[in-house]
Amino acid sequence: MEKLIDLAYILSSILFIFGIKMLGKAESARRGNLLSAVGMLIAMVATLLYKEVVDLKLIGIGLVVGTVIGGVWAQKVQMTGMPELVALFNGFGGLASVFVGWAEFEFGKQTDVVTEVAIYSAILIGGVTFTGSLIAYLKLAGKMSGRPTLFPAQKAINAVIFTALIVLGVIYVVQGASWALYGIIGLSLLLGVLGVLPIGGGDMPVIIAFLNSFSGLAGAAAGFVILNKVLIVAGCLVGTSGIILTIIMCKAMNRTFGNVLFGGFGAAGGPAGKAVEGEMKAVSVEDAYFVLEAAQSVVFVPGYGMAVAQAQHAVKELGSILEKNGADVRYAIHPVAGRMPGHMNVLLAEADVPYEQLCEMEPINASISQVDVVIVIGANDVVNPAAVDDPESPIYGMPIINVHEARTVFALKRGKGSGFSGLENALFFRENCRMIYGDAKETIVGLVAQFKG
Amino acid sequence: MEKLIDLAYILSSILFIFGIKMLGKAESARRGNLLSAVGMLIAMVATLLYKEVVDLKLIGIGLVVGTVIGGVWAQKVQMTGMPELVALFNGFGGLASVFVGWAEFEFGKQTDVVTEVAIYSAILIGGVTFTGSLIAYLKLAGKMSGRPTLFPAQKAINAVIFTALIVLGVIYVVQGASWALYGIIGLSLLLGVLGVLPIGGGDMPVIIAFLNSFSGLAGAAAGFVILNKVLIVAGCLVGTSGIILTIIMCKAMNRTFGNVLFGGFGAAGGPAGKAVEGEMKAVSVEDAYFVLEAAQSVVFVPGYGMAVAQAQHAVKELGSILEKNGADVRYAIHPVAGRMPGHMNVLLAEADVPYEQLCEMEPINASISQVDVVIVIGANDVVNPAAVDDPESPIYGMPIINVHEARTVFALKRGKGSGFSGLENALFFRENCRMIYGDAKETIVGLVAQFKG
Amino acid sequence: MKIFAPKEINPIETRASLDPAAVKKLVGLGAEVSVESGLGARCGHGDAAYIDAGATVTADRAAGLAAADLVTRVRQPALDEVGLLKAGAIHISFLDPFHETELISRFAAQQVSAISLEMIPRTTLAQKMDAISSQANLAGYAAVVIAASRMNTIFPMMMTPAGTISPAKVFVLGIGVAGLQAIATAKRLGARVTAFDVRPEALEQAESLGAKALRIDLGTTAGTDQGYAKELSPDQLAKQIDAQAKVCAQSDVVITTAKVFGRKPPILIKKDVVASMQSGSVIVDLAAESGGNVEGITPGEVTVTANGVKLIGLANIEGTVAKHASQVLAANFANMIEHFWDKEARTFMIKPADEIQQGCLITHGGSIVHERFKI
Amino acid sequence: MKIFAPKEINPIETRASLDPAAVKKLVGLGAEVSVESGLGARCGHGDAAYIDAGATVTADRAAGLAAADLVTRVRQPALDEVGLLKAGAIHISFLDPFHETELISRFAAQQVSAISLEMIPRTTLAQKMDAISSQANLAGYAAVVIAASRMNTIFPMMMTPAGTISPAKVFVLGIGVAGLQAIATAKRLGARVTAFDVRPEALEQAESLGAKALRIDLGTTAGTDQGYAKELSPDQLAKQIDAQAKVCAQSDVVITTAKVFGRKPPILIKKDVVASMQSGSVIVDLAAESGGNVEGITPGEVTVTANGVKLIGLANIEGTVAKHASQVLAANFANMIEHFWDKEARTFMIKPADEIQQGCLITHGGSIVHERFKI
Amino acid sequence: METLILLLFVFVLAAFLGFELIQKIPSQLHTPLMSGSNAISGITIVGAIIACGVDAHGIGKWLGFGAVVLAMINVVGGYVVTDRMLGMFKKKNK
Amino acid sequence: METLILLLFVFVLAAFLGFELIQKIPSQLHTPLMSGSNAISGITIVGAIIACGVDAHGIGKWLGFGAVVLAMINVVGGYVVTDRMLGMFKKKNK
Ligand SMILES: NC(=O)c1ccc[n+]([C@@H]2O[C@H](COP(=O)([O-])OP(=O)(O)OC[C@H]3O[C@@H](n4cnc5c(N)ncnc54)[C@H](OP(=O)(O)O)[C@@H]3O)[C@@H](O)[C@H]2O)c1
Ligand SMILES: NC(=O)c1ccc[n+]([C@@H]2O[C@H](COP(=O)([O-])OP(=O)(O)OC[C@H]3O[C@@H](n4cnc5c(N)ncnc54)[C@H](OP(=O)(O)O)[C@@H]3O)[C@@H](O)[C@H]2O)c1
Ligand SMILES: NC(=O)c1ccc[n+]([C@@H]2O[C@H](COP(=O)([O-])OP(=O)(O)OC[C@H]3O[C@@H](n4cnc5c(N)ncnc54)[C@H](O)[C@@H]3O)[C@@H](O)[C@H]2O)c1
Ligand SMILES: NC(=O)c1ccc[n+]([C@@H]2O[C@H](COP(=O)([O-])OP(=O)(O)OC[C@H]3O[C@@H](n4cnc5c(N)ncnc54)[C@H](O)[C@@H]3O)[C@@H](O)[C@H]2O)c1
Repeated sequence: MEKLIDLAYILSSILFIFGIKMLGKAESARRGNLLSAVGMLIAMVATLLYKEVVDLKLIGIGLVVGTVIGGVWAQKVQMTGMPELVALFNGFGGLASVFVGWAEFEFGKQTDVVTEVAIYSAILIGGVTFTGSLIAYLKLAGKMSGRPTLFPAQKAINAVIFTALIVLGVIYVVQGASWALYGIIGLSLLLGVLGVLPIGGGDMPVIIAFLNSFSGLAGAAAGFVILNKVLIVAGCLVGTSGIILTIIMCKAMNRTFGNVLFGGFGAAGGPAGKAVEGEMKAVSVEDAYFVLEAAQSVVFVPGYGMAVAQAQHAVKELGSILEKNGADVRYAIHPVAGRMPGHMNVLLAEADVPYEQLCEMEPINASISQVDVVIVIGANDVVNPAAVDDPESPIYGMPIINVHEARTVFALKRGKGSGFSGLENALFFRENCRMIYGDAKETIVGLVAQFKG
Repeated sequence: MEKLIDLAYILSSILFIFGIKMLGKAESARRGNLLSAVGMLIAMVATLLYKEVVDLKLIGIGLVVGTVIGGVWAQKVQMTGMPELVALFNGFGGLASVFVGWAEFEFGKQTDVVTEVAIYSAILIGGVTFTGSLIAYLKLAGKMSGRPTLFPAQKAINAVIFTALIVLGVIYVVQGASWALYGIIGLSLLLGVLGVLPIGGGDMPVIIAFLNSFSGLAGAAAGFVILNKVLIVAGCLVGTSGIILTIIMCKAMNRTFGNVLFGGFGAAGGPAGKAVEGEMKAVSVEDAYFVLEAAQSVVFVPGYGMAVAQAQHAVKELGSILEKNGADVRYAIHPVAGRMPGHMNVLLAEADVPYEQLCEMEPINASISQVDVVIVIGANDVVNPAAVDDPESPIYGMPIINVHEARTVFALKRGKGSGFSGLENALFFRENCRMIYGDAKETIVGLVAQFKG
Repeated sequence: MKIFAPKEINPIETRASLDPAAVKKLVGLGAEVSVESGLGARCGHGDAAYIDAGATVTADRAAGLAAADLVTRVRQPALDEVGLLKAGAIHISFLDPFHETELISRFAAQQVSAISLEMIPRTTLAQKMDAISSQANLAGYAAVVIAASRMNTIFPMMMTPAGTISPAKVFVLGIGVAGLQAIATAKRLGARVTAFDVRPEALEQAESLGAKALRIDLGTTAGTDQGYAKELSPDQLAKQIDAQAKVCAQSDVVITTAKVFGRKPPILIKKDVVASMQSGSVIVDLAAESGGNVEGITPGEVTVTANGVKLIGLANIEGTVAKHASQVLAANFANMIEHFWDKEARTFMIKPADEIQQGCLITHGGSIVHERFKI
Repeated sequence: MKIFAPKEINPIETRASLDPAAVKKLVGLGAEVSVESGLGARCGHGDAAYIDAGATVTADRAAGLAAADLVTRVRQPALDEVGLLKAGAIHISFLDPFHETELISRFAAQQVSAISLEMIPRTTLAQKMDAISSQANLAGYAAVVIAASRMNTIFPMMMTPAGTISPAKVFVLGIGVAGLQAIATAKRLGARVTAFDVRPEALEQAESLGAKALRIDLGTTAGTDQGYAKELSPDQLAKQIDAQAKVCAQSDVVITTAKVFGRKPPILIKKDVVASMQSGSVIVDLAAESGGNVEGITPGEVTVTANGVKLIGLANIEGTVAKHASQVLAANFANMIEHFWDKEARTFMIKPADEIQQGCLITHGGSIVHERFKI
Repeated sequence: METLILLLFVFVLAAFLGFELIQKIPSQLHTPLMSGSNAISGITIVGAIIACGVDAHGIGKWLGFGAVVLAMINVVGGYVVTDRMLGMFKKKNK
Repeated sequence: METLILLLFVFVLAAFLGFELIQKIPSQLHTPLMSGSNAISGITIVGAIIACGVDAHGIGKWLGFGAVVLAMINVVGGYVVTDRMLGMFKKKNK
């Protein structure tokens, strides 16, 4: 029987592996989800066969109650309410891990260090997951303000809690003291609340992904508590794939994870920072990909650099891919871009960019603040905000394409070279602008590759 | 101590994982190899620490002897002799697995079924690996004819051996009879010889990759014999990644694995099959990629279908990628390709294909038999061999681009549509021609994506 | 075999039937080639170049014609020159056989084997000698260049500091060989191109060059097995004219190439449509020489209408790029001669049963042998 | 403020200084615009269109000039028309100030503020009014179209059943605005383009359009801060002429645009180089009007040399695309007037200290104010 | 101890596998993937069942019961929500 | 038994990991990758060491010794050859 159970566990692990892999591809995602559900069923049935598991009635009641609540809830929730529901479910998973760890402690069978560390981890991670998810739920559901809630000495308080958790952990593991355990439970719940409160509603999806990864790890920890393989495998899979997913989602928002966690902004969606003079922030092609992939509207602003790099064909291709990806794509041509009148027209016509997608300066400026991403391809002077906001500048008064008003700007250049006018360009120092260094064609080709890879 | 050893094993497994991953990328391959070597060292040292391992002197001698032989051999071999040396080394690894299994049998400690199955597997797989690799070595080193050695009733004999091995295996596992084991040793060695003999020299690299994957599995089996984790992990990693590599290599030769194993051709490198009338063989974009990736010279033959698909930009891009990949790339323009004189010229000029790469029909025909891959993009009549070899054909006498004489032809079409003249095209039924169905642009874009992914 | 290429007598003709490269090829086959002095003068080839290529140059046209076994020409000969040919000689040129019945009879009477370039079948095999295609192709290019040089606006779009110049709108009517090349050339120059043809497959071909196809539902339209269009019914024609009127009115350039094999080209653009076009627009009619697709157009002349539309009815439009036109035409001649060349006898073989000759051999052995022109 | 646009008097001039769109813009600013009757006749705009745009049309040129606060013109006025202007009036046009010293003195004497379009600085800010650029750009396009229409060969490569036509070789000499557009247009038509300029950055610009840059080591060559080239030393010039001779000889089309600001263009193609070119080749000299880059060229005329090379010395080349040329030129005028418009006073502000006016304001308040032309 | 080490092995391999499995994910799949793996993380149900089912009494057992209910909500709800999301997605694409 | 099951777990996970690790390989790397993983397959050395080192006598031990020598040749030779191949590769690329 035991052997059978173990084989079943192997089978369900395999199903989880396939399930996660398939969830990552659009065409197989739904089947992947089904597969992993089957894996779950197998794991559950196998567990019920353990000879130590005797109280089937109680379990049965629990399963039925849980199924009904979860099923009904999931069925009747509105489409728009799904993300917060996922957060809530995730919190329940975390709490379940807390309970499992706590229960094992109460049974008091274990005394070895490893098990105690495992119990500690399960409770700590599970607890944070629970309350953290709860806050995320409340914020997303609009039952709590989505604005980052900042309170004084926030970092200090968190640090104190953190230290306390470590100290209590050591005490618990060494002495097995139950007061320490209760303390751990309480503090980890508190940490979850305090950790998520300062994060804005716009960043909640990332936080949920992160907490989800956490609840996976909590599960794995619980697995070590009861020495259960499938818990370890599945928990660990979720834990690590969740981390990767979290990072991917951060990139898609053009943020770093640290920024999300400790940034304390993101409430309204857009970054609120002041312009940091003196620093041009570079971004990798891969990171740019994630942002573009998520963009709803993209505007290309070609300049002389596109001509030099002969990047027009690649640009056209990227444009087509973005369109297929569902984005609205336009090409904004500044009248003096390039080195001769109509320079950009010649090149884009060669690359077969439809005339309909070419946009003059005025109409594009009217709607630029709604644009998710502007890709500036080797243009410089024609997007220099000094022309509108620096009366000292020799180009002050020249109309430019106001790309600095877009949500995100990627500026493709080889280096720090200036444009025809020889002026510095403040655009590149703006908070919403990221440089992608390198020959424009190489960069665009790289982006195309990202989309196809 | 045991714990330490086990942790060391975990560490070395991790190093192997990274090592293999890094070996797959040009920029990190060398470091990857180093990493996995470090992993190996750690695993060996850890093993020496086992308390059961007492006879360090003998082991020491063995290690030194092996190191000297292997090191010197590897150092002084000529560049050209490396592949066969790898085969030989691989064979030694297989034999070592045989010895390990055999030794365990001689120690006679094990009686449970699992161990016996493991011993059986280790010996069987190891034995086949050993002699198979040896033959591969001899063929590659030119000490044996590279031609496939075919003998009568070959398949029947192999089948008999195979059955015998299974029967003996059952007997051994059930009864533990030593004669059965010796029989297994002998027969597996024989199977290795007979299995590889009929395979041509040109296919040896694939066979070595395959046997390498085998020796990994033999190692994993040996791991089950002595219940050693690192053996299982490393053996299994090599086993499965080797299988994938084998398949990749087959694709790069535009062959299936079964074809390599049982085809009995490949001696001279080129396929020797007769034209199979009546079947057009399709190939996936992915498989085509592997062939293109390995091609030294590629000729595009565009036709009206390229114009319909407006695939010129994509074609140009694929051309550039192939060039960067080291291939010699040309575009052969048939004078009547398309629907107006110069049709292809207009399109390719639009896509900025340099004039130097455009080739007229006569010069390309003079060298077409040296071309690795011809990609026919929506051309049909202009590559119809009936024009040269079917006096009944209405287009008999028209000069065509003799793509059927190239090593491999990929024909890109949407379906079975005929060209302007309405004729069937025998090219598509040739042994060296593979169809890639679908809109030409989609297909080419897909190929580009393969290269970038 | 003696091959002779006389100068063209039609003053608008600038092409030559043979250029030095073709002469070289023919001489290589073993033919004796002689050309009339000044043959290539109007397409950039001096007599010296012909001599270098292996031809003899003679000023005596009559003698040349009389001695020749095979005569190559661009245009049909004057009636009285047929009499100069010797019996059994071969004469290859454009003949306009649908209209030149008199000429054909003369050829037959003179026992000359006359081959009409117009009648070469449009098969894949015959393409190398298909002079209609080789010339139409250049005509399509030239039409666009001429249009561009006669307009007071430019073709490409330009977004400049002094405002945006929008791309020229070009409408190509008739998507045969010439129409396709016109589309390609106009697209290259940056125009927006719309195109229409009665043959549905031609619309796909236009799209394959990046043009927008105008689709008009005319019911069934047919092509011949040669790919030529058949004449539309009057109803269909009216429908077409109606449906395309708006496109014409919005176009800066209209290029018409619509021909119907063996018949007068249909009138596709009536005066009222021309009147609806903007001042400064240009219409180039490639069918002008054989009657024209545009009402009121005069072959060989540029007329400006009251509303400022330029009607360009160029004749011999290929002649504006005479050097290249002669190059490909001469190659057609050489390819044809090579195709039917008997290496042993060093002569051009007349094989009335051959699929290609069946199409283009009009007279032979003293009578009209072509099915269509038999009396 | 009253703005008046007289008809051009030079018979080769087909452009107009204002087109209806520009008139509309000016009226929108609050100006009173009147134009001489027939102003746009040669570039496609009837009087009615101007009236629709808000201008008054007058046949009385002298009255118009006398009443105007601001006069726009394409070319410099006849000397005797300066006297018609009222004191304090503004006059904007091409003036050719390096040569028209007499004219400038008259302007000063008449107390007219004369602005020379040539002298507008080539800064990023001034580009919208930079008429030199807007016109040169169209000239570059027109040069290629004219070359194409005057050749007996075609531009693009074509691999056809009748052999391969190789692409035209085009050499562009001088890669300023016009040269760049010529490169772009020739490339579009399928030519192989080589280009040369003395300014190294111009070579990169040529490459950005797909041309091959000819690199000749001339030692240091300089540009002005405006991006104009400086004159070469006689040594350098000789070296250049020598190094580019071979490219010329192999080219089917040579387009020269080389100018040196404020001086006569250098002679870059001597008779011997012309003599080395193939029959049928074409040279278009965009600098012809101001003296030409090609020896033996006559502005406004097409000459065929003994060896069959066509020398095209078109004058007023922009005038061949007069409608678009007028459109962008008029936009330049309108942009300039708008730039210096005082909304309250509804007048054009003369600000001699402004960076742009400093560059292009020649006379003001009764004297010559421009540094370069002060006497 | 031996078991523990092996579990550690399992842990390490599973971790690597987790990293390798997730490569580039189109943004539309971010939420479903998160939701789907959240459902998998409900695997705690296995621990919960054991905790709840053992032959014991007292608070531990009730904690186990709570864990079963909560984990089951996570599992069932998670899979159902994910499936609904993906279902929508399919329709949109058609 | 428990151990065996765990080993099976390890085996399964390692197998999946093996599949996931190898994705697209440029053809120049086929041979080095093969050679490098051949060196790794010399991990049998671990089994050989144990077989050779145990406190026993007779043929088993000598088989163990043979295994050590052979496996060591595989390991050392494999790594060195691979390294040489990759070294060449580097130089060519420069
Ligand atoms: N349109 C006209 O008629 C005309 C004529 C003459 C002058 N201009 C002037 O030219 C300017 C045009 O503005 P613009 O924004 O188009 O260009 P720009 O201001 O000249 O800037 C071009 C930028 O492209 C980058 N670049 C160059 N090569 C590149 C490559 N291969 N890959 C990626 N980036 C590359 C350069 O930066 P890195 O060096 O760091 O890469 C440079 O900052 C205006 O100032 C205008 O007044 C225009
Ligand atoms: N050059 C000229 O001047 C001229 C003029 C008139 C006629 N022609 C004739 O046209 C023919 C030219 O030969 P060719 O080899 O260029 O073309 P072709 O023989 O007409 O063959 C074109 C092929 O392209 C395929 N195709 C069509 N659309 C496609 C798409 N979107 N993607 C992929 N494949 C596509 C079609 O097969 P599927 O339907 O299966 O996709 C078809 O077999 C000759 O017979 C010639 O005589 C030439
Ligand atoms: N087999 C070959 O290799 C080969 C070679 C050359 C041409 N062709 C084919 O021959 C055909 C005719 O070519 P062509 O250029 O000599 O044709 P053409 O000069 O006889 O006519 C020009 C075009 O006008 C069109 N037309 C006729 N009536 C029209 C109307 N009312 N409205 C609009 N368009 C109208 C015709 O369909 C044709 O496309 C084409 O299909 C071409 O593909 C075949
Ligand atoms: N700042 C702006 O926005 C702006 C606007 C328009 C033009 N410009 C710049 O102004 C500059 C001049 O433009 P232009 O078209 O009026 O120039 P131009 O008409 O004065 O001269 C044409 C070209 O001829 C070249 N030339 C001179 N002597 C030569 C010789 N011996 N051989 C070969 N070439 C020679 C010049 O370098 C120049 O490129 C360019 O650099 C252009 O980029 C700048």
